Amino acid sequence: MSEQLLVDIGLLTLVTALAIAAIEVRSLFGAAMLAGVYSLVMALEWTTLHAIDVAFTEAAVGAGISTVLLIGALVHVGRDEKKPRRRVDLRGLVVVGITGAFLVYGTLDMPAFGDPQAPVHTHRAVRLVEQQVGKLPGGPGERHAAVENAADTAFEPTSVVGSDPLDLVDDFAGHVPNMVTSVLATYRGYDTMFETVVILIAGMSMMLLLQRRRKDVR
Amino acid sequence: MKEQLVLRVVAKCLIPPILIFGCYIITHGELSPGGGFQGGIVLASAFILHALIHGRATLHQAFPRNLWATIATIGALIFAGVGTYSLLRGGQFLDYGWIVPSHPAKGEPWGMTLVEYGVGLTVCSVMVLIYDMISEPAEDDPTVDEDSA
Amino acid sequence: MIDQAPVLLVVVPLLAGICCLFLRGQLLPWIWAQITTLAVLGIAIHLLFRVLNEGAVTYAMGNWPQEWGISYKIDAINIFVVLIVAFIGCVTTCYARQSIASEIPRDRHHQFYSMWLLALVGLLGITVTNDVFNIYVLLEVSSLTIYTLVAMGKTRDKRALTAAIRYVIIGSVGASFILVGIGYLLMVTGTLNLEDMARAIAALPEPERNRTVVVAFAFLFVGLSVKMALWPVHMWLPNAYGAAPSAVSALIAATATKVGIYMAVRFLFTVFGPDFTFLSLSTTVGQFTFSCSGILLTCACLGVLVTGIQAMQQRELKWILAYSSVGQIGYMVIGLALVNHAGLTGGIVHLLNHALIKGGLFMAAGCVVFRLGSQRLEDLAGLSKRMPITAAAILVGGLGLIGFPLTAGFISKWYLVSGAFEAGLWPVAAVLLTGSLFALIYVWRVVEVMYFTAPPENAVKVREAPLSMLICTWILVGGSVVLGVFAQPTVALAEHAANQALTGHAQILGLRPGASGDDPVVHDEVVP
Amino acid sequence: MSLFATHANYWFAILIMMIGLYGIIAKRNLIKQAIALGIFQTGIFLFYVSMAVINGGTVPVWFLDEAGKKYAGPYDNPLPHCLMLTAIVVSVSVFAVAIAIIVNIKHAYGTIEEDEILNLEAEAAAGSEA
Repeated sequence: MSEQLLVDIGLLTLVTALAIAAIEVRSLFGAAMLAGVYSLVMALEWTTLHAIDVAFTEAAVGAGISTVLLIGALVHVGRDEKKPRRRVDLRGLVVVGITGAFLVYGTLDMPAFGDPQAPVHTHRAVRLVEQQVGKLPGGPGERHAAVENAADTAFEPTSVVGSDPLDLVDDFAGHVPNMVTSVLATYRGYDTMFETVVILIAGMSMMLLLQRRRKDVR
Repeated sequence: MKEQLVLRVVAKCLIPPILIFGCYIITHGELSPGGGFQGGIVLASAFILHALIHGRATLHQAFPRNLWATIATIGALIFAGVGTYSLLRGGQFLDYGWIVPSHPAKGEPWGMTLVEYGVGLTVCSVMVLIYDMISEPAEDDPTVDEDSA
Repeated sequence: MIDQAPVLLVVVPLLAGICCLFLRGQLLPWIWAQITTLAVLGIAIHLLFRVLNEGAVTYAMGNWPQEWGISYKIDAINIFVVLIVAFIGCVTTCYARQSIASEIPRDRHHQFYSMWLLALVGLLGITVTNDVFNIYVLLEVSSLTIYTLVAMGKTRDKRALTAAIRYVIIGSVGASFILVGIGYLLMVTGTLNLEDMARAIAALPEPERNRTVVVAFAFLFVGLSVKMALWPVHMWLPNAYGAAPSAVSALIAATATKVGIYMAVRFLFTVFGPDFTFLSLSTTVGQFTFSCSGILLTCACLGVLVTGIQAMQQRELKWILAYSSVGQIGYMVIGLALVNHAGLTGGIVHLLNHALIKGGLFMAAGCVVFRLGSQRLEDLAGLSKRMPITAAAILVGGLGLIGFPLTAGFISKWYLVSGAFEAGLWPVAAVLLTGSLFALIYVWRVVEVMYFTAPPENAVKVREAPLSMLICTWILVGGSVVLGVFAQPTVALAEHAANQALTGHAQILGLRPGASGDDPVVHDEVVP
Repeated sequence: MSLFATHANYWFAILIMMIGLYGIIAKRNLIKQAIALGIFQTGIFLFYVSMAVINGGTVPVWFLDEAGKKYAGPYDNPLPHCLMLTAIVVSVSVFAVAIAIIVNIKHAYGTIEEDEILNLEAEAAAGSEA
């Protein structure tokens, strides 16, 4: 058993315990606090899995904004949950048990954790990591490329060798060391645009649903 | 909470560094972890901290609610606008290369930076709006007057 | 010059929806939304002709090759759905002006129409995209806007709020299931592009024995069922449709679940392929054989019957229509699950026919609510005298629901029944006819109250609904009659789409040549 | 044991998802359901992030090694990280909308317990019939 695995299992046990506590605790205020701590520990786990950007976001969102939201909501709705009729919901346990078992069954054919030969690492991601995808023909660089080299340049990187210390040839005439940003903002920039739109929609929904009406309007 | 001297002093010391840190995260997102989204939340936290300590009315004096809504909209428009710009120049949507057509690979970092700022603006203002809205008293609450609108 | 139409289809309403937040007042946002939806309809028609003439249209975002970036691909299946969404969006926007003015506070209209346009962005975006994760993101764009739009019914009916929160919880669980399915697929294929994924799955040794693929399939299946409100995971639908503002009911009843069905077609037929979905994936336990089409047919048939009975028990017009919607979704799913040309044609053409009929009926119900302020059956007494044009619209739309000859509903049922016989499944055909019988009963309940009951003595005098609302209602209801009489063009389009669905997977794998198969650029072998 | 060592991360992700799903099904309090939905979704994020790990890999940010050259790798896969950034944003948006609706429900019905709301609605339906 590797050290990585031990750390993982330790953190994950903690996360699981926090998740159960956040759901089972009767006081909603306690649940909000536990959910915040849960997010923080989860961010820690993601740091050990090398997902720094995700951890950063989770810490900011889960422990920051979500907690602010929850506490703001508790001012309106009161801080205690009604006493449930039963401690344990059997129907829920059965559904969850079946779903979970099915999901675990699905993992059995997956590549091992951290396997460098997994398709997700070898199929399409290689060029994303190298930042050497290259654009389709028809871009603005076409004219220059056509002058310099009459051959098909579709998959030649459109950049030139830069004078930067890393001395790289990539899609960005230089480099974007944070690969997550490069994937997020360029190759999958279209998704990110809709991510921004989703956030905007959330803000507008809050305004539509919660803003007090001014007295002079109806 | 206006009487809490310690809180006010600490907040006063903290808010400027938080703002600078937020801008740093947005701008530096290509080189190190971070980006528009994370930076936007950090920026928003400065404003939320201010509003928590000095009250929402103080925040509204400097930045009225409609301003936040407008900034959020502008942020999303920046992102969509960068895409549309390349479209208007005759390229594909979101092809940042068209920002510097003579040297397309140099246009990419420009596009990324612009886009990250768009995301940052939207996220920051929406997060402040969310805080603002959730602290809004109920519509039929008679104990509150209309100053916050 | 690159043809930008595919991306404009989504970007025009997106930009317009964002800019709509800058407008103020009541009229201006509506005019803005109306112009936008007209433009979208124009782009959709342009794309239709391009697809008919040239085959599939592709578009690469940011000019990145589609395996790494995000791309659009419009073929015979999605252009059909795009047309439905664009057309219904255009007509409902026209209808919305007076209906919404009476239901939403005056100072929120710019935000409301912004949400409205962004909902269309989500629905159109899901339909044209060729990227799995993009589907998820756009699904959430459309869901979030629709949750909010439904909750805006709170000023008229506070049940809209509980309907909305139930929709949020169930819809998000459904979307999360889809996300799990995408994750499992990404794990074994390493790609997010739909076609690339189809090739990667087919390249696996015995994909139907790969447990990860099977579980991914099941989770996508359940998630999509939630999104298209297949019985028994339709619980979010009736209250959401019933309590939402009238224009919103019409919009989402006619488009949202249709896009859900489209996604199911995309995943079942294009990503996994009809052979995998309907042939390889059956297991025999004891004397029972479980297969995908068996499960789909059982759910759909039970849905048709159960919701037919539930619709008979409802006391409010919009709830009757909502339960009937779940049953009608059952018809479309039966069409998919028959996996033959006639059945699939029937299912696909029913997407359009049901969108027209149900959109028109919800609009007529909205007219009733607009004037009477109520939609309870007993308040509808004598409606034929008080609002004759609206009552006639409900009557004609109801005939379409039953599948009466000369209405569009008849055309789709005809194809579905013949598909069922072709597959040798006479019980399914019997269910289809029983469903029509149930529809006859619940439509009759409404018609009886409207036409054969005298209005109560103390009934308030009401005028006919405003002209703009009536015209839009009759465009849809009349359209369903016109498409019942002159069914040739839509059936031809649906047959085209059914062909594409049945052969598309083989084309992607290169087993079968086709105009709309692979795009000309194949870049796997180039390594820089 | 070997299967545990290679798949434990996935299983923990599934465990967390299921805790969230159980909360959604079992809890009648709407705020609790919203929190549980968040936990369910973080479970999915954990699954994706686990997918991105490569043995011996490092943070997906290019850096210079001792020799002043670009460190050759392996780097962890940035694609799932990027997808999860988007998904986290989506999940917080859903959470915000859910909370907004719940607050509205509290003001309209006076409670956020699902069974009490159902009772109130049943009473309202019965009342309007009489």
